[in-house]
Amino acid sequence: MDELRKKAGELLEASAVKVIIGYENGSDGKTRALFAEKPEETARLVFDSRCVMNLATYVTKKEVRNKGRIGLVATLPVMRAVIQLASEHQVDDAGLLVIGITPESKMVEFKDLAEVEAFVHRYQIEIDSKQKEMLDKLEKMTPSERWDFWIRELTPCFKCYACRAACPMCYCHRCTVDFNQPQWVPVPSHELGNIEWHIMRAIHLAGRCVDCDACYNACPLAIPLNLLTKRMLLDAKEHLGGYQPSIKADHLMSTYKPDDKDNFII
Amino acid sequence: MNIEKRLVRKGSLEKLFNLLKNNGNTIMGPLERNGKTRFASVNSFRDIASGYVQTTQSSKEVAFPRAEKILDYSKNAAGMSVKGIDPAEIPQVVLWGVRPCDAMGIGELSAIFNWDYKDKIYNNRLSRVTVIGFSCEKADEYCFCTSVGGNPGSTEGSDILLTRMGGDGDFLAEIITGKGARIAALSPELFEEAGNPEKDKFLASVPVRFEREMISRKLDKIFESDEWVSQSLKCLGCGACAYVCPTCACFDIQDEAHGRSGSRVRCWDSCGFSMFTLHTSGHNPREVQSQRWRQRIMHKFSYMPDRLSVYGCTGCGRCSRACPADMNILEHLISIQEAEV
Amino acid sequence: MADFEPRIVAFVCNWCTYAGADLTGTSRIKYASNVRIVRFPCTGRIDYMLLLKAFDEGADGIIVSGCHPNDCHYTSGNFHARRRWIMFRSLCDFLGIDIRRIKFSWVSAAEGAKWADIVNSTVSSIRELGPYEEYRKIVKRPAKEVTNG
Amino acid sequence: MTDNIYMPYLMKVEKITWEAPGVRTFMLKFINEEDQARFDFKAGQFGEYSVYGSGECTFCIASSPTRKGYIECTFRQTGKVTNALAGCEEGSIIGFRGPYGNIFPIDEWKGKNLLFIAGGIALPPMRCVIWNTLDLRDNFKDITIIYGARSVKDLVYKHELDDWKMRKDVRLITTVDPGGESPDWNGEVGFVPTIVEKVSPSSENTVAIVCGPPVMIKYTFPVLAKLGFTDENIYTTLENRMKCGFGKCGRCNVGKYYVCKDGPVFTLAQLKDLPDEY
Repeated sequence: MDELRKKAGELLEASAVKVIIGYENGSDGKTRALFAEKPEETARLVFDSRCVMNLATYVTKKEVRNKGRIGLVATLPVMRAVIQLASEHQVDDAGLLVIGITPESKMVEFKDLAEVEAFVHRYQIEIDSKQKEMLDKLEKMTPSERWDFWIRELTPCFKCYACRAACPMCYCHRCTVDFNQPQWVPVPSHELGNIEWHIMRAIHLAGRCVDCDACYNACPLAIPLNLLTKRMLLDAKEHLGGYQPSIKADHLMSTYKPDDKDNFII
Repeated sequence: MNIEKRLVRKGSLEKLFNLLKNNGNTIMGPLERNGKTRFASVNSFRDIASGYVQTTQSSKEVAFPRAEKILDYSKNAAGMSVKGIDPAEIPQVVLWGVRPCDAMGIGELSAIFNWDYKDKIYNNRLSRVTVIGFSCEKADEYCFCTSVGGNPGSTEGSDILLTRMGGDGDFLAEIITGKGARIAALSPELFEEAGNPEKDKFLASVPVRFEREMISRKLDKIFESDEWVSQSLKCLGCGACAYVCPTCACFDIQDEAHGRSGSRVRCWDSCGFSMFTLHTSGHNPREVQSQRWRQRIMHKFSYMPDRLSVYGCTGCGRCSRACPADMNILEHLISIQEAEV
Repeated sequence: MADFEPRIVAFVCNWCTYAGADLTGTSRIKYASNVRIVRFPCTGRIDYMLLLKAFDEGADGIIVSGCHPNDCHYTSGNFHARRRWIMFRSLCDFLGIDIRRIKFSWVSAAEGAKWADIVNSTVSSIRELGPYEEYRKIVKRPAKEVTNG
Repeated sequence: MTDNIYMPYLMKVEKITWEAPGVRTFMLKFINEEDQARFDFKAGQFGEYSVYGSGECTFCIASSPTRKGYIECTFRQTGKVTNALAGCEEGSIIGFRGPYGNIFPIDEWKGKNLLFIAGGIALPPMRCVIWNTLDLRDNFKDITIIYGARSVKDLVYKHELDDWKMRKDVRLITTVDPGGESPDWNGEVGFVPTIVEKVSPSSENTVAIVCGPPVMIKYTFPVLAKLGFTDENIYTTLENRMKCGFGKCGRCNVGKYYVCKDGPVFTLAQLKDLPDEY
């Protein structure tokens, strides 16, 4: 942690970055985002297992970008998100410097995003065993049971869009649900509006989701909506060969293979 | 009317619940799912959540649902037929397990719906609601009702307020309104002589953290302050705070069409969304999140007191608990109080 | 269920399946009349939201059809579409949407008979499944009450 | 169903006039005669117009309250609802609820000169008050109208502009932005603020009413100040996004004001008291 604070302080001191985005202690034993603009503010940086928010969501925010080059404290999922954003031309080396935290909680320095990418590629995206268990359990249900499960889970959703706001990949200035010509998804948060919103969200994240669970952690009602993106992730793996966020590679869903396999087209 | 004090045995609570239920009331109470609590129709007394400091969602939905039909239309050969909602379809509701801050919130919500034009749809719903409040035995660091005119045992807004006397004790029932009295009259034997117990000693302690009048005065001077940007940098721009808030009343009106018929629906909206004020031309009066965060605070602590003579905050702390970015309203209010001008 | 006539919406590409369906007609092959065909320039244009909208508006079954692989008028539209179908279909299945009601097929301009077969078999299988009540329930449920009931 | 404020009056589209590209005027008549008899409004007020199935949108009533039996609205086809309105034909039925908002204080203007300055699609909110004052012509002194649009084809109410031009009791100056003139254009060429400066109307015993796009308004106010208009004698309207129209939905809240209740008509003096969120 001292190493992290020191590094962050030096970067600000040297004006290598204008703002460091990291974690600080928040309410009720939680951590929250810290935007340190002065070297002395880096003393508030903390890092431990409570730091699960995906800070990459801030690097596309206008008011944060206005500050100048960003130094981002990034765990593995955050780094993945950064690389995905880079591949979608949302961030670049001029605007962002990554201060990495390895899965072993060690600080690691990167010269540029290419190095971050190389680091990210050392790890596969793995769905944790508890979530996998839940997915399997759902898999074993009949379609009707699954439908009832989802209607029950999604009914409380009041469409605050915290899932969208917390997701680093949801950076569109105007989301499809905010368009009304045509109005694809009903605005009110009734069952139909909710299920269509969550289908749309999951599909738009297919091949892009970095499985950081930011959406689930953000949900004030703890709806397990990350199961949807996890299912997409497994499908991508199973049917389309899987994916890793990569700065230059084609995106899973904007490319194809002539021999993609399906078992349902007649 | 004078508040009448009675004793309700802990074992009688379920009887009271069943009595109300059998009397044709829909009972809305806190139900838990995935560790979060919200008010929904309760079938059995056993399903009611307990042990919560405050429910995740407020009870405002009982009078201001997140999506409610305001009219139906259908196009036919003869032209157009439009039908409003029939008040008779609105159920009689007993709101069970409401905290005093939520009960107080009903008054603030009503102030919005009743200044100038009196919103009939809202009032129709509210008039069919009886509020059974439960005092707070415990509080957490997010609670600040005492800073905004409430307290953990406040009777404001409740028809009956129940205060648990000691850990597993019986309840002191305060019968506050005519509606409350009608409930008590349903089964007088459940409401025993109470004597005069010292209610305060059973209540949670919530320290006063700021003075709301001072916040209000300060807000007049810091509209242009950088404070808004620094407070809201971490704000993600979602609507969680507004949707869990007991007093947030912003709404949208949407048409839902299916073929030649459909309905017009009033549904929740939030000033925190970038789309909220966006003009068709592309011009947006509140373009960035700091302006929208400022609007939220100004509306609750400056505009509402100015215009409606009530504040728009009950100190329930829900917005802070629900915020995915840990925007803590109490912290921000204190820093506004302390801001230099 | 005897008097149940399934409503089927078919989303087809202009160049192959639409032409194929045309051939079915000009060849005077008889097939079920339950299908409403919506013509698109290419399967690549058939947004998954359109399929959901068909269910919203009361469809009991859906057919999505276009050119065989390597036959796309725009070279690769159907390859892109196939990837999306794979993901979308699986997501629907995961949500419990009845994917037996969504049929995907390749029908070329020369396969008039195949088109008739697909429509007929879809109609008969949907007839067996009955109206899609599960989905209709969430569409029709009025928003008048407190919706968190 | 008068106690459900959300319930619109059913209106029949009696007549459609094409004003400019994408801009139409609807003449609307009440389907129900009782509604017609009860209905009353004043210049400056607005309403919510709805196409069932598409939603509601907000614009002013563009006809004068002195013309009874109908109302008119003029809109440009841009969003979801205006597009749906554009799909209406003569005879179509739409919804209208209102009138909402405050009014132009024309009673206070009696005995004064009036200067109307409008740009583009902002003439409609002013047309209401222009006709209202013209119909009560004797109450006012000089009436001057300066109206500009991007190009000749974008000028709305072309026939009425001709009428006003012919009238002896109105001074009308029309202008188009540089490059927007047609070969036979005989009006002014130049942006509205420039033309106001050129025309240089006297501020003596005069109120100015300014409606237009934000940028036009922004540059016109200083010109008026230079001409000696006080902030209390300059009126404008705010066009915030609205949903309910009666101070509940929160959308048009600017500072402690609700544009739908305290506006849409504001004096410049009031505007200066508002945070810059409109």
